[in-house]
Amino acid sequence: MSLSVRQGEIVGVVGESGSGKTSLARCVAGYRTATSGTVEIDGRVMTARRGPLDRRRVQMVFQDPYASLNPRMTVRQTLREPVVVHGLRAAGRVGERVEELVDLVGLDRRYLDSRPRQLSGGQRQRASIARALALEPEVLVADEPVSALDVSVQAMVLNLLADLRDRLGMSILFISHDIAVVSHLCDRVVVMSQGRVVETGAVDDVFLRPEHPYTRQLLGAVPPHPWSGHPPASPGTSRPDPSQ
Amino acid sequence: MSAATLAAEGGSSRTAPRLNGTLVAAIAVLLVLLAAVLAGPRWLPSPTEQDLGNILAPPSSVSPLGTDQLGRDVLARVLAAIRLDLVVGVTALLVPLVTGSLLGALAAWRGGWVDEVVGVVADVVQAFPYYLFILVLAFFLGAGLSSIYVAVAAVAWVSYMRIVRAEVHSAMQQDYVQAAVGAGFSGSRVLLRHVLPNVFKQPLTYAVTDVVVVIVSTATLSYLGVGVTPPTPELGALVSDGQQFVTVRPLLTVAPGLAVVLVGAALALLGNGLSRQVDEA
Amino acid sequence: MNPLLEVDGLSVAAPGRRGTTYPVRDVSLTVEGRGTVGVVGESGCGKSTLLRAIAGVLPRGLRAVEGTVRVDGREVDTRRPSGEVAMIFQDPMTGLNPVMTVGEHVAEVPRRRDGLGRRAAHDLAVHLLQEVGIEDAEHRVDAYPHELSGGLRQRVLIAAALSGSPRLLLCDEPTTALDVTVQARFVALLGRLVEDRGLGVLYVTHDLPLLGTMCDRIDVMYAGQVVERGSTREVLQHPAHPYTEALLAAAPRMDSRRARLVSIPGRPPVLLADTAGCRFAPRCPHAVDACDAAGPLGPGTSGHESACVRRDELEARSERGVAWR
Amino acid sequence: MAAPSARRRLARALVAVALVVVVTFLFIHIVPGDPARAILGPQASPDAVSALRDRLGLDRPLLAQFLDYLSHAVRGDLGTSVAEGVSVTSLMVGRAAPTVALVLCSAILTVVLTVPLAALAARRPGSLVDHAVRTVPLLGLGLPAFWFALVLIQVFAVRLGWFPAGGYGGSPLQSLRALVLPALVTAVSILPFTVQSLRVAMIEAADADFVAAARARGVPPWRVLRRYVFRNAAVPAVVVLGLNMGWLVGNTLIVEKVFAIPGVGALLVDATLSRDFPVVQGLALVIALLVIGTNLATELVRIGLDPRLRHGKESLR
Repeated sequence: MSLSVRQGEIVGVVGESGSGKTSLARCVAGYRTATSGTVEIDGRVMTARRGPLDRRRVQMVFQDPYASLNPRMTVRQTLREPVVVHGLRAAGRVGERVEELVDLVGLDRRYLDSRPRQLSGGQRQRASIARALALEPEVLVADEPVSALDVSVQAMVLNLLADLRDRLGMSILFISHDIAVVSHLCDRVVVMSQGRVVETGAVDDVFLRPEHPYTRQLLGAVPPHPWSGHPPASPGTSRPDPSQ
Repeated sequence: MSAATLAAEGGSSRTAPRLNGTLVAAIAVLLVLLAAVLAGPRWLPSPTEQDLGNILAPPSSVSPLGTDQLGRDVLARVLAAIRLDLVVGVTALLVPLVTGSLLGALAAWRGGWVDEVVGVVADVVQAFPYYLFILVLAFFLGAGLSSIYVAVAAVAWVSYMRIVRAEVHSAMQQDYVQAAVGAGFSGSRVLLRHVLPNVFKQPLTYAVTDVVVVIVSTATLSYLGVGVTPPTPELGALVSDGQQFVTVRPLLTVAPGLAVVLVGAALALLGNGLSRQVDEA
Repeated sequence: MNPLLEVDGLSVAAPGRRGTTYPVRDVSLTVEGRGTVGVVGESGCGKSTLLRAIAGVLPRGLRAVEGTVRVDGREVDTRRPSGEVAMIFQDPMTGLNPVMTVGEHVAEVPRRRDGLGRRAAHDLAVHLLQEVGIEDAEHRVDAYPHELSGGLRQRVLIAAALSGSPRLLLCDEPTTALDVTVQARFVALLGRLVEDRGLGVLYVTHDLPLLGTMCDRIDVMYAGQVVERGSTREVLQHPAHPYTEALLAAAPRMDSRRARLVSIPGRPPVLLADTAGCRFAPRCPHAVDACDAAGPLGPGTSGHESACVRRDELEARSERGVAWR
Repeated sequence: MAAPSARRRLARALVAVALVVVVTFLFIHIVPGDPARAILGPQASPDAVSALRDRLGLDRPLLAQFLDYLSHAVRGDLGTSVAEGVSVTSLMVGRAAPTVALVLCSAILTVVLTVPLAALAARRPGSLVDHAVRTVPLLGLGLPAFWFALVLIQVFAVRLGWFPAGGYGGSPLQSLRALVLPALVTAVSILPFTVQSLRVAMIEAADADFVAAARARGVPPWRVLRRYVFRNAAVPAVVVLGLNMGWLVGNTLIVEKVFAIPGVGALLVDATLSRDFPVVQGLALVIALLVIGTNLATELVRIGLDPRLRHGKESLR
């Protein structure tokens, strides 16, 4: 199979469990070597055993926000580590970079010295996205990053990923079993079944005019969004927001 | 803001872990024991000082637990023996704690043949029951503390290896370790910064309970005559010594035996309390 | 005639170190025979606890302190199962005993409780497995749970649940761990069982769009209480509570891509004691001072119930489809 | 722990057996210096030492000695006792019955004590009963077997006269009566481990969704307890009992000595004290093989109890 992700776009990979989505994500992120074929980033072929520099260029966002942060490290330590180890900032400017990162993902600075267990699921997921961004990767691989979250938190993470694409031009490979989420967030989509790609193209083409029977079957199974009302443009807040 | 929201905010703040009752009781008993062991020599006669004019004396204000067949003060000997056994129990475990933990980490980290080899060696060591192993070693090295140290070092590492191996194994499945690998950190950095800090509590907690096992086996071997040799006061040796006078002065066997039970119980409770504390934290 | 299930003023208490919390507080709801009622809310809103209380299998440490549960007009004890309701769980793996075969699960209640013979129980098991759409039931009956796919396990759980001929089926997010196509087949099966057996179904989920395809009525739960209730159409088309509206606005939709989703700031509160007023107010974009004295559920203009003090404004606005402040 | 298939388990046990044979052979070669001198002790005369060296063939190449040892061991010949002049094998066979009886009694007593205690504690976790059941067996951890045995002898044999103070033999009933106190001592020494693990396993099983689901659909309570809670809790409990067999066997050595039971354990302790090397070596080999056998049997029982392990699949938990 082959697929490509361009600068500043989100490519969704959908399919059912066992369709090979996660294997694909792990190959791209360099956790597993492909039995055949190559992964190229910016025209450069990634070797089977990636060195630190190659690893840096692809970063992964994990599914379970409760397992993806080292429980013994504060948010600040978690974010400092990659910046320092890879020497991405001069010693005196690391702190500044850490603050930049939490601002970028919309995590309040007062959580910098918190440990993961003091954070909610949504806050943890922001922190682990910030950690991935700390390495200034060229591609983010997000493996079911919202499937363990409640709808309200899921919305927040989806908005954040869209922002990263629009503001930073980040390229994201987004693995999900949720068709509605992929349809909402992604620019292009790859439909997988039993280890192979059955259909690929722009989201509008694939989801509005599916050609492969499997894609049609998938789309047919999605419950339609029942609300005809328009979502409020932005919620007006007449009281202090308890989360901020 | 309503009470309900306050509660939600409170749930995210850090709360100091509460010490459980078992832990407090165990620490209290151990502190009292420690104080007695350290302060005893100031008030009591030397544990090896004989007074042949005053043998097998009943308890008195001078000798609270009486004297033995050589007129030595029983309380002084029991306290000295507790001290010896505690020191042996703790120091004998240092080597197996370190080697076992390192081997366990190595086995889980490298996997493959390293894991298999470490596992088979552990199987072989465990195939020889503890006392059998120590008896065989005592056979060759002769009676004495050194046999006990060597035997504990040769046997006890297996538990730590198994515990740390399992812990490292599950830590390595955790996404945060995967993330550290994916960030391009070196193997030693991932192991030292991300894996080991999250697994070191379990072997340490287990070691506390293990001290009990070492103390009991030291006493057992000395009782059988293959451990600490007289006249050094050791709890098992004291029981063995006093056994011939059990009908006249039962205290000579009861006191050192109870001392083992007391020390063992306090340490066992400490270990249990600590592990519960670790689970809740 | 009595409704099949009638929950009246139910409260479940969880005594804890920092005081007693109430995962379910003064909840009333009904399910009719041949009816499917959905309960929706974020995690931690008390949906699962409500189901477990009705089934009589509350987890250790929780107990129902007030209110009654009636099945077919008869009051049941929330401390033990009544045998007239059956429950299926989110994770079909943990819902089945790993050391028992499929057949043993399904034949168990007929054989041990109802005293059916060995042969008859086996035949009934095969029949039930066929009824829930398991092909090759004769063969699968001897399989162990770990040998089946998630979708099949969920069907086995239903067959086992049906084996006691329950009137009411309680579903605790049964499809969250399943793929969409499997979920669609599961929902279809549930609909058929409601028709064929006259079952009542109480279905708990956080997936509002899913409820839209299968339920007659919806109860929206927040922080242990029902905050909105009505027919599926009314609740989903004209939400009369800001929480329902927020849940709808947070769900991504196929038809309007790239719009910003609305996330709900904060998270559900822990219910320490009785709180006066609306519990959603601290997270609500429309909160006003009157919310501090908000009352229980009340009828709105279109007839369905909401606990919001501004429910009439909200409904009017959603009917006109205009933004509302 | 990952659950390897039965075949892998078997292969590993075979490797362990081979290593055990090598290790017991090397016993006399591990110590620096002259093995014959090590066996006879520092007081022995040089003549006796060289005589023993000739008799054991210690001057021959190591490999030849090992092959010799191996070929004899395979045929059941473990050498001749220095002290008693009879073959180690016959010595051991004569002493086996009391030890086997003691180990069996101890294991049965352990199970009989563990199951109700763990069930009692698991009924209401965190209750007073639970705390008591969790704490009291812990005290047994620090209870030295030899001392506990002495106390039991003083109380139940000397003062009350309910049981004999020691020994073994006579009618089966007399033998069984003689084993009550020794079995109690060994059982108490492993009770902390078994009660703890069965309790945790039972609580875990009782909290599982499948128990709630079974209760909800009307499975009778006793059946839920038996088929759902106990059956699932048995798997880890069997493992713990098996892993502690070595500890249990080791304790019987001490207990036999104190209760003067003419078993293999007492033989080993006496042989150690009287420096009867062939007996020590032979017994070590046989006991180690038995422990490996027990561990293997435990693993197979576990695979039998848990269908998930039967096809060599990894456990899902």
